[in-house]
Amino acid sequence: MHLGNLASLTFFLPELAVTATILLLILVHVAGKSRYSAAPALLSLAGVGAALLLVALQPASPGRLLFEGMVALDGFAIFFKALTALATIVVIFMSMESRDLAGRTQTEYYVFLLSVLLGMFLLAASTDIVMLYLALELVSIPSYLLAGYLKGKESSTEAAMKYVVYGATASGVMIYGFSLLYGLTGTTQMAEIGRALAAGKAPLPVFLAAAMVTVGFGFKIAAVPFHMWSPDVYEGAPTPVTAFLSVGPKAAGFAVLVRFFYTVFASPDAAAGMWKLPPSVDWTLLFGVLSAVTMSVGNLVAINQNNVKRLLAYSSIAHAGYMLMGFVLLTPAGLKAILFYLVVYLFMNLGAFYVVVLVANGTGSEDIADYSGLGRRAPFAAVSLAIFLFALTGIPPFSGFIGKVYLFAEVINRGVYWLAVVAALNSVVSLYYYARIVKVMFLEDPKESAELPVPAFPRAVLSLLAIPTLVLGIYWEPVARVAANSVRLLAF
Amino acid sequence: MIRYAYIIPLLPLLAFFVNIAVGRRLPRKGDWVSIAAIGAGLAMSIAIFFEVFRIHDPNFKYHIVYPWLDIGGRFVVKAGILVDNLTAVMLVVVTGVSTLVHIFSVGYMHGDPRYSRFFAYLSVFSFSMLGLVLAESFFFIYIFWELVGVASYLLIGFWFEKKSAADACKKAFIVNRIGDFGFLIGFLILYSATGVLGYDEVFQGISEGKVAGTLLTLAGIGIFCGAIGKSAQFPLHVWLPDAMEGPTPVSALIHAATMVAAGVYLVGRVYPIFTPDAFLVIAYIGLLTLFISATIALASRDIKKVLAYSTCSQLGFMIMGLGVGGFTAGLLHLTTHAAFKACLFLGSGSVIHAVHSQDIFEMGGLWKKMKITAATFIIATLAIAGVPGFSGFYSKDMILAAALEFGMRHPQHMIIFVVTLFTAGMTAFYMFRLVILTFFGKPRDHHKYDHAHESPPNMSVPLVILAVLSFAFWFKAPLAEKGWFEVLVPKPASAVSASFAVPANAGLSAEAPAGAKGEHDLHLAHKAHTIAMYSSVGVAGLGILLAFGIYMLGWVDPDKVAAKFPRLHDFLVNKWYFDELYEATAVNGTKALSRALAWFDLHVVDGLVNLCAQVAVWVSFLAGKFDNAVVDGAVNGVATVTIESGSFFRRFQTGKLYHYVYILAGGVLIIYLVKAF
Amino acid sequence: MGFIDRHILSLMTFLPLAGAAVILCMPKGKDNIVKTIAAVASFLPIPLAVRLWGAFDQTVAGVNVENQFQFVEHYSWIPSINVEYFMGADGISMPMLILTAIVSFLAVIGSWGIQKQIKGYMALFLLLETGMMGVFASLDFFLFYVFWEVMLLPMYFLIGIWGGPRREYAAIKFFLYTLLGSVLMLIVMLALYFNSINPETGGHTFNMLHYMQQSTHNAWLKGFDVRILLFLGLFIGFAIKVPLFPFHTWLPDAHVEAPTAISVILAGILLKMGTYGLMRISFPIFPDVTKWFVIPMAVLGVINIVYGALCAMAQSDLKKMVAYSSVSHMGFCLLGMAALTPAGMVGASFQMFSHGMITSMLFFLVGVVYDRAHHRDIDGFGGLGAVVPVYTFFVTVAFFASLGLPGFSGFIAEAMVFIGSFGPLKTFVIIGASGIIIVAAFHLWALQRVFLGPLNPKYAQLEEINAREIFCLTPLALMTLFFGVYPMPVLNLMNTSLVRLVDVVKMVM
Amino acid sequence: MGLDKLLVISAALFCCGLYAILTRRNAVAVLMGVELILNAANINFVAFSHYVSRVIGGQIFAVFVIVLAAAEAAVALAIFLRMYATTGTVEIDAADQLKG
Repeated sequence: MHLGNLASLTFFLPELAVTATILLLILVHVAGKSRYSAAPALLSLAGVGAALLLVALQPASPGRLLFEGMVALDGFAIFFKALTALATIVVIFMSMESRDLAGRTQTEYYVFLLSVLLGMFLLAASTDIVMLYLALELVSIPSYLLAGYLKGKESSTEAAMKYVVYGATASGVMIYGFSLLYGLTGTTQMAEIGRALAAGKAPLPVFLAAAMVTVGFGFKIAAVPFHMWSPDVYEGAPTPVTAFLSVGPKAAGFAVLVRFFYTVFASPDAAAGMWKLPPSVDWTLLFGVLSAVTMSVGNLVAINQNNVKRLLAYSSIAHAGYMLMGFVLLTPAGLKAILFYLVVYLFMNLGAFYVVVLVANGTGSEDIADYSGLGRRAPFAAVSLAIFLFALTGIPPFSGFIGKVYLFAEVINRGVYWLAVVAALNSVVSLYYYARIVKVMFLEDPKESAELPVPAFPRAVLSLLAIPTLVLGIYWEPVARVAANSVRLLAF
Repeated sequence: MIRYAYIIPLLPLLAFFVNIAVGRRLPRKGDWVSIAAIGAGLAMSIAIFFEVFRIHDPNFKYHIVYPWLDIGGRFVVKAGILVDNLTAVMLVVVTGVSTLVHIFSVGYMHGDPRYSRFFAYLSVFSFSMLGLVLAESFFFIYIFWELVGVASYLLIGFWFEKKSAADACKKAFIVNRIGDFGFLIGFLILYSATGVLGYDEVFQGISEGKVAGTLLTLAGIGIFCGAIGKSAQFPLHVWLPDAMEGPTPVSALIHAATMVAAGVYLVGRVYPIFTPDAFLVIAYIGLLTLFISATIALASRDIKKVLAYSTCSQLGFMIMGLGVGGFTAGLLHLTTHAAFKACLFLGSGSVIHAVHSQDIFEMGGLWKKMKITAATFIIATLAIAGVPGFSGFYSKDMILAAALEFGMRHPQHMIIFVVTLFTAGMTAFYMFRLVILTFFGKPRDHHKYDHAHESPPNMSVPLVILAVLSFAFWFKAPLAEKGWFEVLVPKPASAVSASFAVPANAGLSAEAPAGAKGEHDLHLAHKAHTIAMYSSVGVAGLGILLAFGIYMLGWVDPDKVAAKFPRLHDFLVNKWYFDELYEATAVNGTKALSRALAWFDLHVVDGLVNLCAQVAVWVSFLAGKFDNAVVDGAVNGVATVTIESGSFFRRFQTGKLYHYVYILAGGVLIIYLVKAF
Repeated sequence: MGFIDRHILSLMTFLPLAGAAVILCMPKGKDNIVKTIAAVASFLPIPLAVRLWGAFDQTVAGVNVENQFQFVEHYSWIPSINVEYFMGADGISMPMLILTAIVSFLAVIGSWGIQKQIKGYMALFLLLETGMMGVFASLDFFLFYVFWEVMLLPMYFLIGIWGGPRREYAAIKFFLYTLLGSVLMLIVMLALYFNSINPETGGHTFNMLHYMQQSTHNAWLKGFDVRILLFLGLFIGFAIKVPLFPFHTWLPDAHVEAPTAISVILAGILLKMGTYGLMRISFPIFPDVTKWFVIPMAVLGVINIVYGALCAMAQSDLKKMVAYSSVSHMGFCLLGMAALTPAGMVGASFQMFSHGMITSMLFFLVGVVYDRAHHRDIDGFGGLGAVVPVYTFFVTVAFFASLGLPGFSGFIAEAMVFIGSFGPLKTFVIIGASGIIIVAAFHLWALQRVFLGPLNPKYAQLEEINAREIFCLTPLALMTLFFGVYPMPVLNLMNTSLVRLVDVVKMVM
Repeated sequence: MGLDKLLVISAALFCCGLYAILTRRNAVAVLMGVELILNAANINFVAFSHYVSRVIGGQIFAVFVIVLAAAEAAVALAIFLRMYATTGTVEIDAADQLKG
């Protein structure tokens, strides 16, 4: 069911809410200096909160396309909207605490943040490659600015520069790929592209196009070999931005990756879970290798890092690799695993970054060595960080384990054992560097004995991140069901 | 009373627990608890003995069996006791010697700081030994077998502050364990073949042919290995002389009368399982032992060491006797030996107690100072030397007769008799050498002589009792055709059916069981007996005479003889260098192996993955990280590989943007090439 | 009583966790209250274990028959992937549950002297106990796996924070090694999940007992090559825990660096999980592969016995010696299991139980002397027997128990292993049995160097073992002795099940 | 002018752009390379729109690309400007603080 532009607006309320908030922020900024420095943060919080609420209230129905088939309103889109909105809320909390950002103009920061959110909303929902490209750039361009937000800091500028050049190149390659696809099928509607491809032949150009598109998506999810920007950008960017980039755009990147490939390349027989496109290429093997290489490189390089932020950057590359496991077979179960993993990843990864922000506030350092004795100096933060790190490792009873089980499960179910083994060994490797932080925090004596105070508000936020990380490791049925439903409702 | 036989071992066990727990706080430090326990045991044993004696049935057997282990009926071990004539005799021997040693110890150990502990250990030994005697299955005899070993360990190491004692107890236990290993394998073979553990059941199984031939021989030799260890037979005899580091009553009880005889008892107990080949091994092991230890005893200066080697040698007699088919003879010698050897050891204890030395060349003339000790010692010596009228003569003569009979049947094995006879002479010689040097002649150390004194009654009374028991008439009325022992403990029928025996050795079967002897056999036996008797009396007399000649009358100066054959003398004084040999091979070998393996474990197994790591690192030798990786050691190997590969990938992250774009382009290219080819 | 009886396994598992939660809520500085809570929380499973023992019906086997399990708690947990909360006990798990209850409590008492961060220590310890109980009680593979992994975290911290000088290294080594084992297990678990069908619902299942019915397997899972690979995956996971040569090198480090009570738990209970896992999971699910793998298992078992003993002999660190002796003793378990005879299997299981007690004693005893002398160098002592007779007495008892002296439970176990394995595996038993000589040698050698001989004057004033330590040791010593003289109470618990297990393995093909 | 020729031109343009990105050290020049790639894509869109699709979807897409490229260029140039302000250069080689 295609809805016209006006009719669509009623189903577009979350996006409108975000847009309104952006405009409001600009207005407030232009209108004059607010007396409360926290005002823009609170305003955006309210806006995103409202958007989240509206998302939650949105009726999901399969096949409802808005704006003449530009945007889908299915469970999949709603899932990602909720996810990214939630991530944005946490990042706003984080930004309010971060000393990096203190004293700078706040409004623009939140305007960029919310713009990215808007882009992610559209990215997750877009069913037309024009919309997709637009949304992708809407995510990317403010991201460049966010990465370089620390004006005086050289590293921040460097990060922004690398990000923008790399991002522009990647999107350029992608758009060239899109142009080829368009030429092969004569349409910009993903579903129709898929149908046209299913009918047509010409495997080689299709493959070239697919490879080029993969560059763009790979850049967004930071999959090897398109990941090179991410460690530098993650390290140079302000920590809340790093946290945001490692969750939000990455999730949106997965959303679009899944939606695009699923719609365009997957066999209509969803249960079979087979790629319908050029059988001469072992797509499973290709993406399997991509996944294996991504997780291995991320984990191996992370071992030698001494900067926590950079370590987490590599870890998030590795996690992209894990999540790609769910993608290699393009089956609903695999996609469900990705969705589930993104939920738990949101909590554990943002939680880890949150602690990094708190520690940096106290010590001014992001070096692992400066975490020594954190277990004594700030037990609450240290225990929380330990929980997040072990969850990232994938050890029960934390949610990360369950996420991994789902990812492993589909791969094993379809008999891709080598990938499961690689991923399992990667888990062991990852323990090595995660545990290194834990070791420094708990097993080493503090260099300074002064306690690091963690105020009540961050404590509360940390708990809100830690408790789901723990609870989802023990009872995850509702989330699993939501993830399953979201996949099932994916519009074709 | 037989029904209550199981109480006999339990009494000392109770005494053990009492003494170990509260012994020190009891009046008299609890010695009476142990003595009462063993005394009651003795009374019961005697009662049982007389009951059995009254029944007077050679085939008498009394079983009590309870289920103990039961694995769903698929594996069953029963606990129980077996009382037959042999058991009854052994009970009396064990409880009797044990009681006397207990009493003796009251005086000997007086004032020791761990007095009550000593009695506790004696009790636990008595318990284990009695359990061993009463056991009715291979499984249980093995259990008690180990337990007596521990008791022996504890008692040898009783004065553990002495390094020599600490060494000796360890040595005793480990050497015994080596024998036990064989025992274990032996009974495992039997169990796996027959599926049962009780003696009679196993014999039944063997006679049904469930196990035969070489395997059965191996089983027999395996079980005999246990006896080799416990009865200090060649080549595991080395622990026994060292075990003399224990208090002397312990030496008397454990290392002379009872525990070391357990090996003999074991061989006797499982007699029916041995194949002719196994018997031959037994006979020759016994022969080697009796000869080697007798020669060592010739040159020893330590009163207890002489006795220890003589014990070894006598045990060799018994084992050899059993091996050549003299079942009754061997076991009879076990019984008689228990009395006179205990007497000798306690006597030596009395002497040591008096002069505080064990070197016989520091003694002399003690006859005047300690008449009871001397008299009893001499009586026992007469017995061991094989002088007619004493128990030793009676039993040893039977062994010689058996050996001769075996030699007459199988002339190629005549050497057994010859060597044994010669050794019997040596026995008389070195025992009288001991007596003469200790009790006669002039005191060689006047200081020690002056302080010497007769021991208190609680030490001398046991001596007297044991000496009295060293006369032959207890075992055989004078001029009687057969002693009661011969009647009551006849040779059991072999379970090894001839048809299952290895044909090649069929001719070498041991003598037929009693009662089945043909006319020819009877004649042969009689003839052998006569020759053996005269020759044994002859060599004994010769030995005694020689001893008197050399050490009393000074016909020859023994030192000069020693100087004339310095190599031989050194060889004997150094006990044939067995200790050195074992130290150099087995002990150091094991230690070296263990160190090597520990090194292997630390550096190779632990570093196994490390090894792969090192190979990988060699490849990346350019990085010059080799040292780090090697020094790192340990399982970090995996980590090393991982980290190294991390560094490898890390090098791509140069920070230079155009490198990144290269990689991006390269990635697309690779993906495309995958497709293209 | 009804509630308790219905949820007895859950209570045993989660009472310690509740204790940990309470401890975490305590304010700082209440060390004694924390210790008391920990003691109570770890004690409560003991009466429950007694109750369990009393109510256990020894005549039903369990193993692979669902309705023969006792104290079953079976609830749906995550219906969408059929994860169930499924606990139950049979003869394989009963001795381990009882052992865990006892040893954990004693270990808490043994930890009384911990000074540093007692709150965290006790909380982690109780979490560990929950993990251990859970492993032995769960019948759902997923649940089993969760508990299996849950133990890793507290163990890592307990070694890493409260351990010896090289604690950080030992802790991470332990962690990485065991995680490596368990991820393999995870893969096998998922492979089983997707290739077997719950006969009742038709869906996939994590229920171990379903995997044991060959009829639930699909064609792929019936392929022998596949089964071998899956079996090996599980086997390596369990072998690391046992630990079997050559996966054992984490053990000496972890045991030596861990604080006393944790060494006790490690050696006393954690090692048993490896062999328990083989009995509970590997053997019944892959009976055919088990039979195919008998010889390698026997080889590994024998290597463990002899190699472990020889390595122990070369150690100069008393604790390391004891650690290697565990390697040796666990070899007996494997040898017994490999034989696939009732006696061998029961012997192996009894060895697990017995070694749990004996090695706990040994580690406690090493801890006692280390607390006083602050080193464990065997050659650095000498003649202590004269100074500390009571301590010497306990050490002697423990050493003799450990070297397999009749009268102690270790002998029964080893003898049964030998008797059970001799039929099918003669050569291995003969080589393995030579281990008893080496085991005796290194125990006595150590005993001699530490306690016998002339007194080292440095330790003339050594403090005698105290009442609390005696309190820890006595129950273990008495149990070792009692079950060495009369093992039937424990054997009866496991007989029916283990005989069934042997039959299950042997019947196939 | 047929579709083939247009495609060749676009491919050549793409390669030129990529070459510029890979070889140029000046950030602005790299940005120009990106613009070339985008324009290569635009040529494709318009060409395909004309020859294949016969609807204007492709041409609209091209317009979008042009607009977004402008936005991207604006942001990129702003960032380069800031880089020039802090480091005094826009050579991308100079920016290698973040690595490893």
